[in-house]
Amino acid sequence: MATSVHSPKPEIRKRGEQTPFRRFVSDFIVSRLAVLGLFVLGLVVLIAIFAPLLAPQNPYDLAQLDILDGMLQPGTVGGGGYPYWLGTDEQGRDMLSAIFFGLRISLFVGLGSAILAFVIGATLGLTAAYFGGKVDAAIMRWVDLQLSFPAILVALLILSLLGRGVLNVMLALVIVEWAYYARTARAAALVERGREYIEAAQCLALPTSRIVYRHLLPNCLPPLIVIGTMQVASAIALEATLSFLGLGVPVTEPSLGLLISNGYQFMLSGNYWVSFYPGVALLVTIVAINLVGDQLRDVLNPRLKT
Amino acid sequence: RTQELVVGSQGDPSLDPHYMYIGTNVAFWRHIYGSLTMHDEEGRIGPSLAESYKLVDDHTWEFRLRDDVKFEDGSTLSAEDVVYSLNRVKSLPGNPSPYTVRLESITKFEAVGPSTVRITTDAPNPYVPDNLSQVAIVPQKATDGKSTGDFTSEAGIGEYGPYRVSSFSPGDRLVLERNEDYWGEKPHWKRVTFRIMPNDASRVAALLAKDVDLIDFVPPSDVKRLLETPDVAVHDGPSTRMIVLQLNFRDGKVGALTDASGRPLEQNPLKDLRVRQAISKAVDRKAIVERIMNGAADVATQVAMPGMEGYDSDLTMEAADPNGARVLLAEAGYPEGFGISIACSNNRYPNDARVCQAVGQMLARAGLQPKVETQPMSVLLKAMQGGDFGLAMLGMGAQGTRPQTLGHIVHSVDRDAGYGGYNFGGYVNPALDKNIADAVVTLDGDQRDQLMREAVKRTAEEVVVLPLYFQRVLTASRADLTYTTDPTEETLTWRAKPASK
Amino acid sequence: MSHVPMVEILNVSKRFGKAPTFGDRLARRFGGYRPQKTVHAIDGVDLGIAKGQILGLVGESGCGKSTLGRIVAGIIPPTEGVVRWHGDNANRPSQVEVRRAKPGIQMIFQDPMSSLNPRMRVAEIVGEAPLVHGLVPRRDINAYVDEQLVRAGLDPAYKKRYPHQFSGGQRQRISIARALAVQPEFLVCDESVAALDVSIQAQVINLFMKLRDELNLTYLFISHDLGVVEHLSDRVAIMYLGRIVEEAPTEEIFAMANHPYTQSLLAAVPRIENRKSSFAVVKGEIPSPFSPPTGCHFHPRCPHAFARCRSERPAIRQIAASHFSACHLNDGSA
Amino acid sequence: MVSYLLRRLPQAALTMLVMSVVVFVGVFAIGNPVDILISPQATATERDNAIRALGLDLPIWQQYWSFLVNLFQGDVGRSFVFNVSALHLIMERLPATLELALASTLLGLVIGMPFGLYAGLAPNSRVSTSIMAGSILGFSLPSFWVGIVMIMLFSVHLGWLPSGGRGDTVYWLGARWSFLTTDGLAHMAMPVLNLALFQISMVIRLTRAGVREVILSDYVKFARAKGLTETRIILVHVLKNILIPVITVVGLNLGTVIAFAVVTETIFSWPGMGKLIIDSINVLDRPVIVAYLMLMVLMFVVINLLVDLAYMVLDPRVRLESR
Amino acid sequence: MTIEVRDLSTHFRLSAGTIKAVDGVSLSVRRGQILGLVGESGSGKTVTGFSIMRLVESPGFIAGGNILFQGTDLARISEEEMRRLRGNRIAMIFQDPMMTLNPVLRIDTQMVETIRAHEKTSREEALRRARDALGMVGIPSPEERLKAYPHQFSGGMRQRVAIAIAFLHKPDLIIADEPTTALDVTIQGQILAEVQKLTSKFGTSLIWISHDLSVVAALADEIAVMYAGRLVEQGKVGEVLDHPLHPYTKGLIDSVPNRNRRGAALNQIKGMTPSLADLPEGCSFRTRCPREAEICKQVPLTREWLHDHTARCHRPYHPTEDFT
Ligand SMILES: Nc1ncnc2c1ncn2[C@@H]1O[C@H](COP(=O)(O)OP(=O)(O)OP(=O)(O)O)[C@@H](O)[C@H]1O
Ligand SMILES: Nc1ncnc2c1ncn2[C@@H]1O[C@H](COP(=O)(O)OP(=O)(O)OP(=O)(O)O)[C@@H](O)[C@H]1O
Ligand SMILES: [Mg+2]
Ligand SMILES: [Mg+2]
Repeated sequence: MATSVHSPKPEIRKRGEQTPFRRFVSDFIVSRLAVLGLFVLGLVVLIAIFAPLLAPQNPYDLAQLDILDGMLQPGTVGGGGYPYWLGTDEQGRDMLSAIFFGLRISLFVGLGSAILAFVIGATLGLTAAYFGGKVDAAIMRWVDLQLSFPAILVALLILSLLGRGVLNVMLALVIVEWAYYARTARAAALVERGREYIEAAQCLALPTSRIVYRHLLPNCLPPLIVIGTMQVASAIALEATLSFLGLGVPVTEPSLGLLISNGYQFMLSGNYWVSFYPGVALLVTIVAINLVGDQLRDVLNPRLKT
Repeated sequence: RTQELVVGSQGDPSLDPHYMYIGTNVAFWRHIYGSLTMHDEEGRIGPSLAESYKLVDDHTWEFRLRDDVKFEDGSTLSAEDVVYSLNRVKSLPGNPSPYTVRLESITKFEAVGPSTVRITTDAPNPYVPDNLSQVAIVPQKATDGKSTGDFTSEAGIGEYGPYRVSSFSPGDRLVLERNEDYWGEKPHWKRVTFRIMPNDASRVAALLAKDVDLIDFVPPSDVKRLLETPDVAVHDGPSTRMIVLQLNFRDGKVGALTDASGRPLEQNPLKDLRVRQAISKAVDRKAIVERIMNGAADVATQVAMPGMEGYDSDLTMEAADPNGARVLLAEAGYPEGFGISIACSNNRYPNDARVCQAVGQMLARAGLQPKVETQPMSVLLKAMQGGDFGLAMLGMGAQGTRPQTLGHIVHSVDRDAGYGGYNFGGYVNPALDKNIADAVVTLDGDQRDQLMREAVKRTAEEVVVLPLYFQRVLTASRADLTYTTDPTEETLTWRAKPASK
Repeated sequence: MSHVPMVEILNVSKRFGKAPTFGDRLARRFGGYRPQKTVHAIDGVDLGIAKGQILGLVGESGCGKSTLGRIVAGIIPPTEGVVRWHGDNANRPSQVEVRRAKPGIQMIFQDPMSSLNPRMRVAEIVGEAPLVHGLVPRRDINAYVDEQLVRAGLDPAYKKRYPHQFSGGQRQRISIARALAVQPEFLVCDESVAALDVSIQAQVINLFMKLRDELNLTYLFISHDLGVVEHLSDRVAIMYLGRIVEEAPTEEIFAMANHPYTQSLLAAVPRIENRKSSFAVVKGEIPSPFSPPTGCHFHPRCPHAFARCRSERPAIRQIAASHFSACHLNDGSA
Repeated sequence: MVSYLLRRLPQAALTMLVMSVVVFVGVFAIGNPVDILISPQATATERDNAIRALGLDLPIWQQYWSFLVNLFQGDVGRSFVFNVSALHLIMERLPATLELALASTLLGLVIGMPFGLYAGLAPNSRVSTSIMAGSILGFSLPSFWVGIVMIMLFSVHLGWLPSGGRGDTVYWLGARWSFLTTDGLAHMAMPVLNLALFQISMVIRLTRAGVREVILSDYVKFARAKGLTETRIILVHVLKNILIPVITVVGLNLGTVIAFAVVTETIFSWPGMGKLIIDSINVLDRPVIVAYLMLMVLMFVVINLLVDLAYMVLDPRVRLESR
Repeated sequence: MTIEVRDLSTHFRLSAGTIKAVDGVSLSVRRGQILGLVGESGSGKTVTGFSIMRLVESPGFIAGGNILFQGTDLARISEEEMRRLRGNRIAMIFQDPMMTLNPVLRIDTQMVETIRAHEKTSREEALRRARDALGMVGIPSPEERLKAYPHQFSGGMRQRVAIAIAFLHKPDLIIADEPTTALDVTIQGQILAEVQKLTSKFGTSLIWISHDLSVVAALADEIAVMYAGRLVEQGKVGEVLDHPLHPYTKGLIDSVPNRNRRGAALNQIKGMTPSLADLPEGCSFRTRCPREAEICKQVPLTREWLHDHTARCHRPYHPTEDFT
């Protein structure tokens, strides 16, 4: 007797599965806060992209700046004939324009370094966990080494070897940050690789890279996303700290962090706006990134789905 | 508390007075030791441990010591102690920045009596008394055989100056107690605590929070705020430190001088006097002083300031003129300008990076394409040594009354004679060199001043460097204190006194 | 059955435990060393499975069934011994090469949740390997996956779901579908029906039998459910603490079990015919594999144990035509 | 345990060695410390003397070799700037940093865990959302900025806390500690909080994630089925399981806190290692940098070890396996 | 009557719709009796058990019905009152022995806390009782074993600890959710024997959830069969197994391997378990049923076809009908 498995009943099908994307969206919009975060983040990204069109001044063009317009209160009309809504810094840089342009650099540096560090760190961490043994030991000691190496020294080294520039700052941040991802990825992967679905994948003779990236990686993602959203924030903050220590992006092309650390020195002298508004912009950006990241993590985790 | 003064201090002291020659260290050892000579509030050199000194012949100085300088063990200062101290300066091991630069041209020092020291130089040296004001004299008995580390771990050895060390925790604080046996005028404060606070904002905050009574090296940007604060007083005075921009004179292609597309120019445009004049014209020193330095600086008209050797009151600094600069550039064959990098430190002088940017603005307005590069001093120095700059910022102090820019930047590199130590641009002008070298061996004051003035003038005409401004020494304190600043930037606590009501 | 064995396991052993590291060796030199714990998960096992045959492997939890299954499936290499495949003397490494081309041996795992990637949808879980191995063109994959799911008794409407959205039995069917999707010739079924309900179990067992008939599939069928093994297998091997203690054709095992362990196992099986019965109890816990008993592993629980059982490992020997057993009791009659 | 140690030690030593090579070459690449320190009017002889005095005249590999030789005699070198043993210099400032780092970690746990627990137990409540949003602040604002704002608020405007420095200290166990005096504690308050902000948010997030996972587990359900009170379930069953990842991450982070206390120490004039190392980096005081970094590596290894030990104490499953 | 469940419904509210995991289930267990609850995976056995314990977690909720435990309606009492009953008068044993014990707490902690959650006893007294309880379920040297952690126990021993915990307060009702499914036959035998002994000793009522008919046959007095959230048949074990009324029950019995000829295809129920979200109208077994008729499109009601033997079916096998 043959097994009689009935063909699927058509009525089950026709109720219509949601497309994955629609389901993702509907899961995501459960949190109003996250939607707000996404909206703000979208706005911030748009501002960053279209900064040259939106900003009244090109704050990176020294010829457009005039120190005679320096340190003007928010709202003052300067030599250019347009009002400085958020005031100016000591170089006569329109803070609004500087924030728009600074967002660009900060997002680029923050996201760029986080993504790169993620790719490198996760790959090494997964490799360490998947292969274990000597590979693991070597990678993890390297991680230890990296973690005990102060960011400042890395930045200084890169600065002196490669010179100053946004890309070099990013490089420094990647070098500093990849180890966090590696450590997290390894810890998660060690747990996951003991599970039988990895053995099943091996048994199906799937290529190792596929096992690592398609099977192991997605299951190690939640902690990595947590680290990731935090690292984007801390990359931006670290860039600010490097600027504070004089090792950040070039002064003539300030990022949000550099604006803050530049304005920091005016905090005590009452010219709050030089540091305050960039601080607010940075805060809003990072909060938005994290709200989105938090929700993303929950949505991407099928185990938490109800 | 009336007898106690807490100072928020930028520097972190080395208690060995012969180790690491940096300005802040001198201020610290002045509290606990002494020197043969000492400058007064105007910067004039006079006797101190030496009761008197005189020139015996062109090559010989003689110092007579006071007889009332008492050491801890009851003995008094002798010529042997002085000879010992000067020897110690020369032989202290492992010293990356020795005080020997202050013993320049001295070949011999000997005790010719219990309280007479004779010093011989290999060339006439008018600066000996000046130089010796920077060299500490320590008691031989107490310090012989002690290492630099011992001075720290034993919290001061053989102090006999106005104060003795009570305790020292590196990086945190240095506590001094008044030396009741001090030979000179006793300072007002029984107890002085230096709280070490390298961060500018932290010092200002500490003063505002009334955690300290006095802070040194006030950041210029905070002066306005402090002046507006009722219970705080700001004390400022001139400083001999001048901020200059050094130019690159190297031959051939220089990476930091480029055409519009970023390729190095075949010819170094800075070799053309008109270009240098244009750049100087472009820089609005007044605006920098007012806007960036918040008025806490004086526009430099030349490489010397009033009161210094070689100062020429006839030399003026023309007003900024970007259009005139453009015309000059066009004449020199650069109507579209050229790319020029401005290298500056960002952790060395007050507002260094900001000034640099402002200069960038001004050059841009004159049609150049400046590239402002600010770096920590450690990185900057390497770049400068490699000649990788168009303009580079440096701060130059004075040695007594002698403007250092001439010897260090304008004079061509002569390592053996100690000239041109910062001449990274490779400027060479034999006539000027001779001018400078002649001046420093001229014992007669007027004649020396004349020679110096010539050098200063030539430097200005040739636009060898771009003098920007002289810094001011900024100190702030509780409102009920008076303080007289020192042009050498030393923080000397006995200059702080309760204001008389 | 006298086929050439499709898979032959010769004197295979598997030990778990770390190889001593540099530090351990150093430590040993200074006397600070603790003996490393090793588990003899498999201890000198010989087995042969002929093409189209179903070998049932029965034993208690932790006795090494899954480990043996993994070795056969090529997921882990044996510490000692060889696994011969199609009579080739091919050992593992080259075997891996063979499997690269086509994953001919598939394993269906014990834990239905852990063996499914929780972040993949069913369609992907089942469809991934056939696509990677080029068994099905991309445009046909949907229909192919549906077919596999239906064959395993699952509604294809479920294929957009994640494993956690299924019950245990459904999950097991997903893994069966996944294994069958790569068209293997040999299936290692590790407790594949243990987690299923009786009605589904019947379907799956029927499915296995149908597949054997249609595709001439060969099975290593691991189970502790003697009822299922009895129904399905051609031969049965009984395992206790890493060793095969008895192996015989199915009828013979159930009719005339030789080894005392097999006998007590058979006695403990609940049968639907026995109502409100009291249970025959084999005394004692299963010993820890870290410190297995000396001699015959079963002797602490064996009602017939005598002195020799405590000291000497009984060899497995033939006691009847194609009936093998490892018990000292047989020596008297042999 | 012994074998574990013996296994880790050679690795640690190797890491330290690699570190020292990297630093040697790195600092060499940045520049020559003498050029930064020496007065410009120094003559060539003086400059050469200084360079020779610091041993910088030798080729880099020879400098490294003599460093190694000295290292095996227990000497990591003398600071160029202070002319005392670099190790001594660091050790002198280690307690200040250590007490800052430990206090902030403790604060992170004490504040972070309750908030995290709450946020995990009632994930959708308004308060939890606020906690989570608030925790973002902890790592999104640069700490120097937060530091100066704190000083302005608590020292300048309110006058509650001293603006910087270590305050009174007490000598104990061969080092001076601030936390044993009230004045010292007042001085510690702001730097500790400044440093703890990041930790607090991290602990909140970790705890919340842990709670949400553990709360779904069978053993928590079983605990409910046993009729335990919710309080006991949370404080014993849930908390003890969460403690494992939290301690691991917080422990590993301790090293990072120590290594990155630089900024906080600068702002609050805290005489710790961070300030020393940043100054040393600024003047390229290589012996101090090398000694500091090697010490950091060692510390990371030790912290890893302690974390592993803590792990063993907290998680009995690990305990058995490693024995 | 120890427990009487009337018309219990437990639903899960999901984004896709509401799932009726338990739909109008009524059952009752007398003192000292054992009820076997069988049914296939996903039929709602566990949810029924959790509903009685009031441990259904969001998004699930008890949608209706009464759970009368010794006269009190558990569905109506406060959470605190329920907590005092749990582990005390009603206990539960979970399916997976590996997951039910907290891995980081020692066995003694986990036992003592159960005792002290319901009784004011000294720690020593509680420890003594815990030790006795371990001894009772046949764990050798219980004194030392108390100090162990769960991972140091084998699965069978862990399940015995769980059983010991369940019996600590000599409860009136124990719900055992497939407690031997993860274990071996020999260990399963031991545990079944243990449970049998204890229930008869304490007069405990037992709801034994399983999908293994053979186990239930050997253990239970009564049997209740679930299908898709509904109870389809209930009666004495012998009655139901020998004379099943519901076609589903019969299908189940027929598919047990050793009731079939070896090697032949097993009798099986056609089709597959439907998703609870997509049940056919009327009788949910209708589409798989060999006896389907037009009437089955109406929801059948539970009816006592024979003495003490009920079924929810329009067209049950009549006991007189012959079947093989
Ligand atoms: N990767 C491993 N590392 C260490 N020990 C292992 C490993 N895998 C299995 N073991 C041990 O080997 C022994 C046999 O395990 P195996 O999983 O093969 O048993 P099993 O017969 O399949 O048991 P079950 O019926 O519970 O599945 C066990 O004692 C187990 O602890
Ligand atoms: N947390 C939950 N969320 C959504 N649906 C659930 C949840 N728990 C149970 N269900 C649904 O309730 C139904 C009944 O589940 P239950 O666990 O009671 O089945 P069971 O009879 O115990 O099955 P098994 O034999 O597999 O344990 C299932 O269809 C399941 O999908
Ligand atoms: Mg197994
Ligand atoms: Mg269940």
